[in-house]
Amino acid sequence: MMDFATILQVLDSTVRLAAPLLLACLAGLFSERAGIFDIGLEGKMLMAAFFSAATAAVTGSVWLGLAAGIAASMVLAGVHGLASITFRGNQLISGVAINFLAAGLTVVIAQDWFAQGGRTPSLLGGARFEAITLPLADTVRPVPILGPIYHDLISGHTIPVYFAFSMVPLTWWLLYRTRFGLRLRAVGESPEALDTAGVSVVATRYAAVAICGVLCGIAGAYLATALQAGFTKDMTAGRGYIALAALIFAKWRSWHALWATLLFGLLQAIALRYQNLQIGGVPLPVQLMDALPYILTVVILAGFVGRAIPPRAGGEPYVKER
Amino acid sequence: MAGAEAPAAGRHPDAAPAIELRGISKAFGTVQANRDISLRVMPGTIHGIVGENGAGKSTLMSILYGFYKADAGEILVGGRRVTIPDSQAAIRAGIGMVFQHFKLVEPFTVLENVILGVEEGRLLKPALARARDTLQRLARDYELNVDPDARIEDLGVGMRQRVELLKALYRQADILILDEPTGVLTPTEADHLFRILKNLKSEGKTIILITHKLREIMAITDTVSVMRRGEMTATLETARTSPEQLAELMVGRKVLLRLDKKPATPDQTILEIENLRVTDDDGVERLKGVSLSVRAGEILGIAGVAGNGQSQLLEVLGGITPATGNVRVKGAEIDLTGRHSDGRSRRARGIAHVPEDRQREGLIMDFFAWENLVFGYHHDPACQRNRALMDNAAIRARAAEQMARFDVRPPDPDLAARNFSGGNQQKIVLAREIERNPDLLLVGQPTRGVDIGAIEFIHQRILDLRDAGSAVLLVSVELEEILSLSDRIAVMFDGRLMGERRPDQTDETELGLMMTGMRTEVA
Amino acid sequence: EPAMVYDLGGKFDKSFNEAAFNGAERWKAETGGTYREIELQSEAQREQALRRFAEAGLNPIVMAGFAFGAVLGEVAADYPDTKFVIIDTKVEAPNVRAIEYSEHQGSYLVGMMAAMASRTGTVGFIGGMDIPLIRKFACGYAQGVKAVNPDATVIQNMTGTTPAAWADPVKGGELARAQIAQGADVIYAAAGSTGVGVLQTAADEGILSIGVDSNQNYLHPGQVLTSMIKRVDIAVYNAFTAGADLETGYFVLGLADDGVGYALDEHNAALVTAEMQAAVDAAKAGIIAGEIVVHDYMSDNTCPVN
Amino acid sequence: MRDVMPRWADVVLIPLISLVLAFLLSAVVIVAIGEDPLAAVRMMVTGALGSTYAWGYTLYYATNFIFTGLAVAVAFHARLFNIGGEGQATLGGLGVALVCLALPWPHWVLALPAAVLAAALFGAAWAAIPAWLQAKRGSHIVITTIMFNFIGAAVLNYMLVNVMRPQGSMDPATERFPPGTHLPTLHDLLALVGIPFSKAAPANIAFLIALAACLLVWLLIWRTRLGYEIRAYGHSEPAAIYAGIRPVRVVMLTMLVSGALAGLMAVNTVMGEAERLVLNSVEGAGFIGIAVALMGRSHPFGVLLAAILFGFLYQGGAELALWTDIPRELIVVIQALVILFTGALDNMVRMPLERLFLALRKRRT
Ligand SMILES: Nc1ncnc2c1ncn2[C@@H]1O[C@H](COP(=O)(O)OP(=O)(O)OP(=O)(O)O)[C@@H](O)[C@H]1O
Ligand SMILES: Nc1ncnc2c1ncn2[C@@H]1O[C@H](COP(=O)(O)OP(=O)(O)OP(=O)(O)O)[C@@H](O)[C@H]1O
Ligand SMILES: [Mg+2]
Ligand SMILES: [Mg+2]
Repeated sequence: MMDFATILQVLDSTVRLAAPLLLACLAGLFSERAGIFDIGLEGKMLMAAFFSAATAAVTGSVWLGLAAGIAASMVLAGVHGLASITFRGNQLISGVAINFLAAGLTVVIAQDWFAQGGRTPSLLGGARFEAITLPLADTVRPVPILGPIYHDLISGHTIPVYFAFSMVPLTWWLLYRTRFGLRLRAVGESPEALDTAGVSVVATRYAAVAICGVLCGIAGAYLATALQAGFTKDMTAGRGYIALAALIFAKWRSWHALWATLLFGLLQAIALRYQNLQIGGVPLPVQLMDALPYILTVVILAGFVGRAIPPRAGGEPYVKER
Repeated sequence: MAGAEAPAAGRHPDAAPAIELRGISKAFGTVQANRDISLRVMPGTIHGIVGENGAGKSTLMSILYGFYKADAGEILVGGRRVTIPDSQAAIRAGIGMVFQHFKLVEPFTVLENVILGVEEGRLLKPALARARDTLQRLARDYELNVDPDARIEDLGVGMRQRVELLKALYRQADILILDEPTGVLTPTEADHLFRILKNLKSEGKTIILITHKLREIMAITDTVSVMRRGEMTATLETARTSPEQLAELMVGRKVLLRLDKKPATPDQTILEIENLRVTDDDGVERLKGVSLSVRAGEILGIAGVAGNGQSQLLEVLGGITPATGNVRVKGAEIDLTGRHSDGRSRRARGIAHVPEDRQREGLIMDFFAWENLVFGYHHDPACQRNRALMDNAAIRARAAEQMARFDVRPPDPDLAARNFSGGNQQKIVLAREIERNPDLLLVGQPTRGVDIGAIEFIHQRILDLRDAGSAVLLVSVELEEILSLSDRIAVMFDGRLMGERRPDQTDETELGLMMTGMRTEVA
Repeated sequence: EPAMVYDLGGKFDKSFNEAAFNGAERWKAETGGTYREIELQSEAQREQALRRFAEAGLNPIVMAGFAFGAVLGEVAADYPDTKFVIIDTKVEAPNVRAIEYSEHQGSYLVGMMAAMASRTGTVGFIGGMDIPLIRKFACGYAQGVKAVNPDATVIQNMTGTTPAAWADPVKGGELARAQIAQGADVIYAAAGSTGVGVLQTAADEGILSIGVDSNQNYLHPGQVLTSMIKRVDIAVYNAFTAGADLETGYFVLGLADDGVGYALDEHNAALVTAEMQAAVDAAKAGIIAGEIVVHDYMSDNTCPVN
Repeated sequence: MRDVMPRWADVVLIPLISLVLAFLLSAVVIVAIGEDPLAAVRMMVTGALGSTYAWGYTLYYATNFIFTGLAVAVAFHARLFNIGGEGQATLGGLGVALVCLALPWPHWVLALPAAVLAAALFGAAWAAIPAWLQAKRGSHIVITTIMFNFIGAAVLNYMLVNVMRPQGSMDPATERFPPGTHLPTLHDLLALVGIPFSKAAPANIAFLIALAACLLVWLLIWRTRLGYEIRAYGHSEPAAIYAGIRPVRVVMLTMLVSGALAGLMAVNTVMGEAERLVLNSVEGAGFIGIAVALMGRSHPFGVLLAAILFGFLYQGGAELALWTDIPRELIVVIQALVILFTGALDNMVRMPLERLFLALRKRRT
């Protein structure tokens, strides 16, 4: 069975794999809490992954790459906002379109710029986020149990990982302790209440969609410049959808989002490592592990584990005049 | 046409009007909701606005509150021209509005709803504390007690309306607009509201009150405006007008208050209801043991303030809502919960249903008229060409005939329902339900928002059906309608029947009292 | 005009497909000729791609990857005048040239080098799709390791069960981390572009890695011990050069034919000691001479060591 | 009150303008990557329509898109957004493969009905759980069908790797189906009436099944009681309940039909073309169905036209990728733009047009 070091290893990789899910999940949280459903998380991440990698590859600076990734993701967020806020279109269809747009455009542009079959060149040195060692990590390492936890699990990740996890309390604080959060939640539950209170529904929703864009941008940049060293076709590999699943799992709450994405990250970490997992002598096919996040989400949706109630005005464009 | 000059009333006859509207127009697509409307309301008065459904009352007030933008016209507040591009501007101008459909965030607490939009600062904490204090003061001053930490979703309609009022007062509104505030209130709640309004008026606040109830207009307003089809037809001093005059102005011609009808000749019992109970999704019991019966050839009218269970009664009988208790039609037990508790089974048992909300339930607005004329009856053998396919040609042909018989204008079966006016939409529904010669006809609000010509036609058709030997169960919030159509009247209050009267042995006053829950079982 | 069909990893996988691409490019550069190519997007396109090229009159048509085996049987029969070259599996048809490599031999050599370079006595292997072909790499590698250090531990992982396993660098990186945690200090990746992630992680974590198919030493100079090269490029180059007169049949290329080998260049010169090189060259000679027999996993689907 | 716009504007003009916008933007992309859009169009036309071989591929793809487009369209009528065509078609493929491999079929005439049945059943089954969850539990069908796409992919993966892969094969695919299941291609069919048609193109008898499906769906939606109920439910659930239409029944039946249609796609790809089951034989057709249904305004005839358009784009795009430096993903971009403009940005075209028609009407009266 697994020893302590192995468990740490698996958890360590859980943290790495959960980070993009968490960022995307929180991105979705902002958008959906404001009443804009977003199945385009995947596309935004992908677009950000490409532009961050491309920019980092060309400039050699990961920070410029990050900025480009965020910008690219924001452009798609803008399209989604235009379709679902300004033109009051179908948010789901817009999300589908954005996912396709990203899947297609990234490869087309990558091929045009780099002619490497839809990849960017590999990123080296300053073009990537390096793992950072937290203070005292090496000093406390010999301490039993806690030392390795601090050194192996908590220390030694890249900046976006720490950012992702710090976004959890920040999101909670923003939503529940600030004026902006109050308005954002209000617009997702009852836009007409916000409107008649004299606050612009359109502006509030655009703000939420923009935050969603920023977070997806960071998630995508993390994939291409930290988790991997460069962009490859379809590199998000369904993470946007898993994040969406996690969002439902989390019932649109920030702390729950943390646990949900950690759980899904753990499932991924286990599925990555153990092609043939045995539980009590029963072999678990790796395909089951792969599908588990989706199966769990369906179970949640079925209401067998407490019901997930989405924001009331979610998915509906705010139409004052027919 | 321009509104008539509002006669001076209130405490400051010389002051500038609190509100003045000049030439306001507003169109929604092809609908002209407001046409060149002018209105003046003096400070410290209560001004009523009446008009039929869809006359444009809410639209006009929403423009004043910055919810909609007018296509043309200008607004003066306290004599100064203002532009009100959004509700923020209206709030700044001292205008507050309680909407017909509340604008509250249900999962939020009362406090959160109150501060929304006026948080004064980026963080919520100070605003919440301040609002808590202010609410305490307002509660004291105006008898507006609400638990500031209660969630809206846990509050009843009366409470929700208080929250809306508190919102407006918290924003220090000097001009308060209330759009049909009493439609959802119990009579006690309504009385309470009027006390508050008088209180506010005495403090110099200006109030605009939209209502359908002429009684309320007469009781509380100083001046009143009448709207019809998007236009302002008159503005009058309440003291110098009468309900009859207002009604005439509303519909544009003399209103017949009583129908000519032959006396009923009731026959065998068609509908028997025993101990009917319904609990809604929120666990609230809406019907608390209702028993009644209707015989062939008679109309039983159910009177009551909206929200006292009449709608549920119709829905249970129409197969929409499951219930417990016993219902028999022509002696046969009706399934209230199981496999046969749906509209289709009810129709098969000879029950026809004209629903209260024709646009939401009675019609598919995007279907053609001919498709709507078989809606609910599309399983009838007459509609089928063979086992698999429907006979659309036959349905269309029959629809054209029915539309002609019911004077639907235009009589074009290939027009989508949404393209007919409200009255003609209602005629389509009635044609569909009445032409089947049902044993029992359920009718909810048959003439809501329907013009007077159509009202007479519809009433006549319902009487014809009665005379042909059908049983009719009529639910309406219009007492006049109940009084003129019914052969017997039952009053409903809080999910129970308060008693029965014959129309010729009662009047609006007595019925009104019964509707407020007062037992007047003296007879 | 010849044509090249790459498998799902894409022609820039820095590994197997890229080797084929390099061969085609070399032919183009040397002869000035032109060729057509296509990268598959999904399994379903295999047959369409082959037929499209055959319809267009391209000849010969070279395809990189065992997965073409099943469809080539059908397609080849429909276009008897077109010559087809398939790499990594055996297809018997009069107009098909099928080429397989003795990867176990090359893997044996790099296994020896891994064992000699390892300080912990634990080395790793990360394969792509879990199929006998990749187990053949693993088995040869393990035999090489054990030949140098019978007590060494060889940790083996496969990345997946479908072709997606060839293109999952994240998974490669995570598996590499797992192996490093278990003490591996040299990791051999035989996993297409998944291996790029393995090599990247190994470089990040400061251990050695071994590339595959193409010479991958340059990816992380000084941190890739060597690469087990499989001369797919030569196969493609030769096929293109021969053109329509291509000799058909079944060929197995091993150490003796320089079909497989290990890479030594300026990027890893500092890592490969003279002693190491001597031992490996001796083993190579031994294998060619038949004195050392490296077991081929695919001959009986078992491996004597692991 | 009348509609602001005449019907033809809604049905023809708006989709057309949207399409033109999508294509213009695609042309911009082509120019941006330094290619000539006109040359690209020319190549696409010859590549997709210039020979019977080209037509054979165009129609082959169109067949897929007809099935998935109808699947999405039928669900749209009940206001259900079935985004799970991908998974349903995947499972349909599994059904076809199981049937084709289960028995030594003597002739395709026998095998085809069985395969059609299996494809429809498996596709419907994969739609059933999301449908049930939507109908009974109110779980949003979009999310559940997305989840079922992934679960379906995992199921297929498991079946091909662990169960159906023939002994000794390294390829996660089934063995070839026996000759008794091989469907006649358009080449074979047209030869009967003496029309020469490319032998190499994969268009097969499934195309005729797709045409029949268009007709049947049209009958279902506009001529049967169920179709009437589906449309009524799609327009207004409260009205449907009032009329005695049971939402659970409508949602279930609609999604079963929708899933079955998506599943039928496998008859074309798995049985008609590949003649074995491979991973990812759906190749995104489930998603293209969304674009097809949107463009075709959920009408079977519109779906047919849109499917042929997408078949053209698909085959033309493949040709572009083959002979130019324009990558095949350009088609994905075009597809995305079509979905964006005809679906999500519908109002962008509609609102100015409505204003235009309103002004015209005012002028006339
Ligand atoms: N948001 C809107 N979009 C389109 N049309 C509208 C909108 N709001 C109102 N209308 C139309 O404008 C007209 C006036 O409606 P309004 O709500 O102002 O009437 P009202 O007098 O308040 O009626 P009621 O007594 O039913 O509240 C109606 O025909 C209505 O259908
Ligand atoms: N207990 C009941 N309450 C209300 N409606 C009922 C009840 N039992 C039957 N019905 C409805 O009355 C109609 C006639 O009933 P009956 O059982 O005689 O019909 P049927 O021809 O047998 O139809 P079915 O095959 O649906 O049972 C049917 O539409 C049925 O749905
Ligand atoms: Mg109103
Ligand atoms: Mg029966």
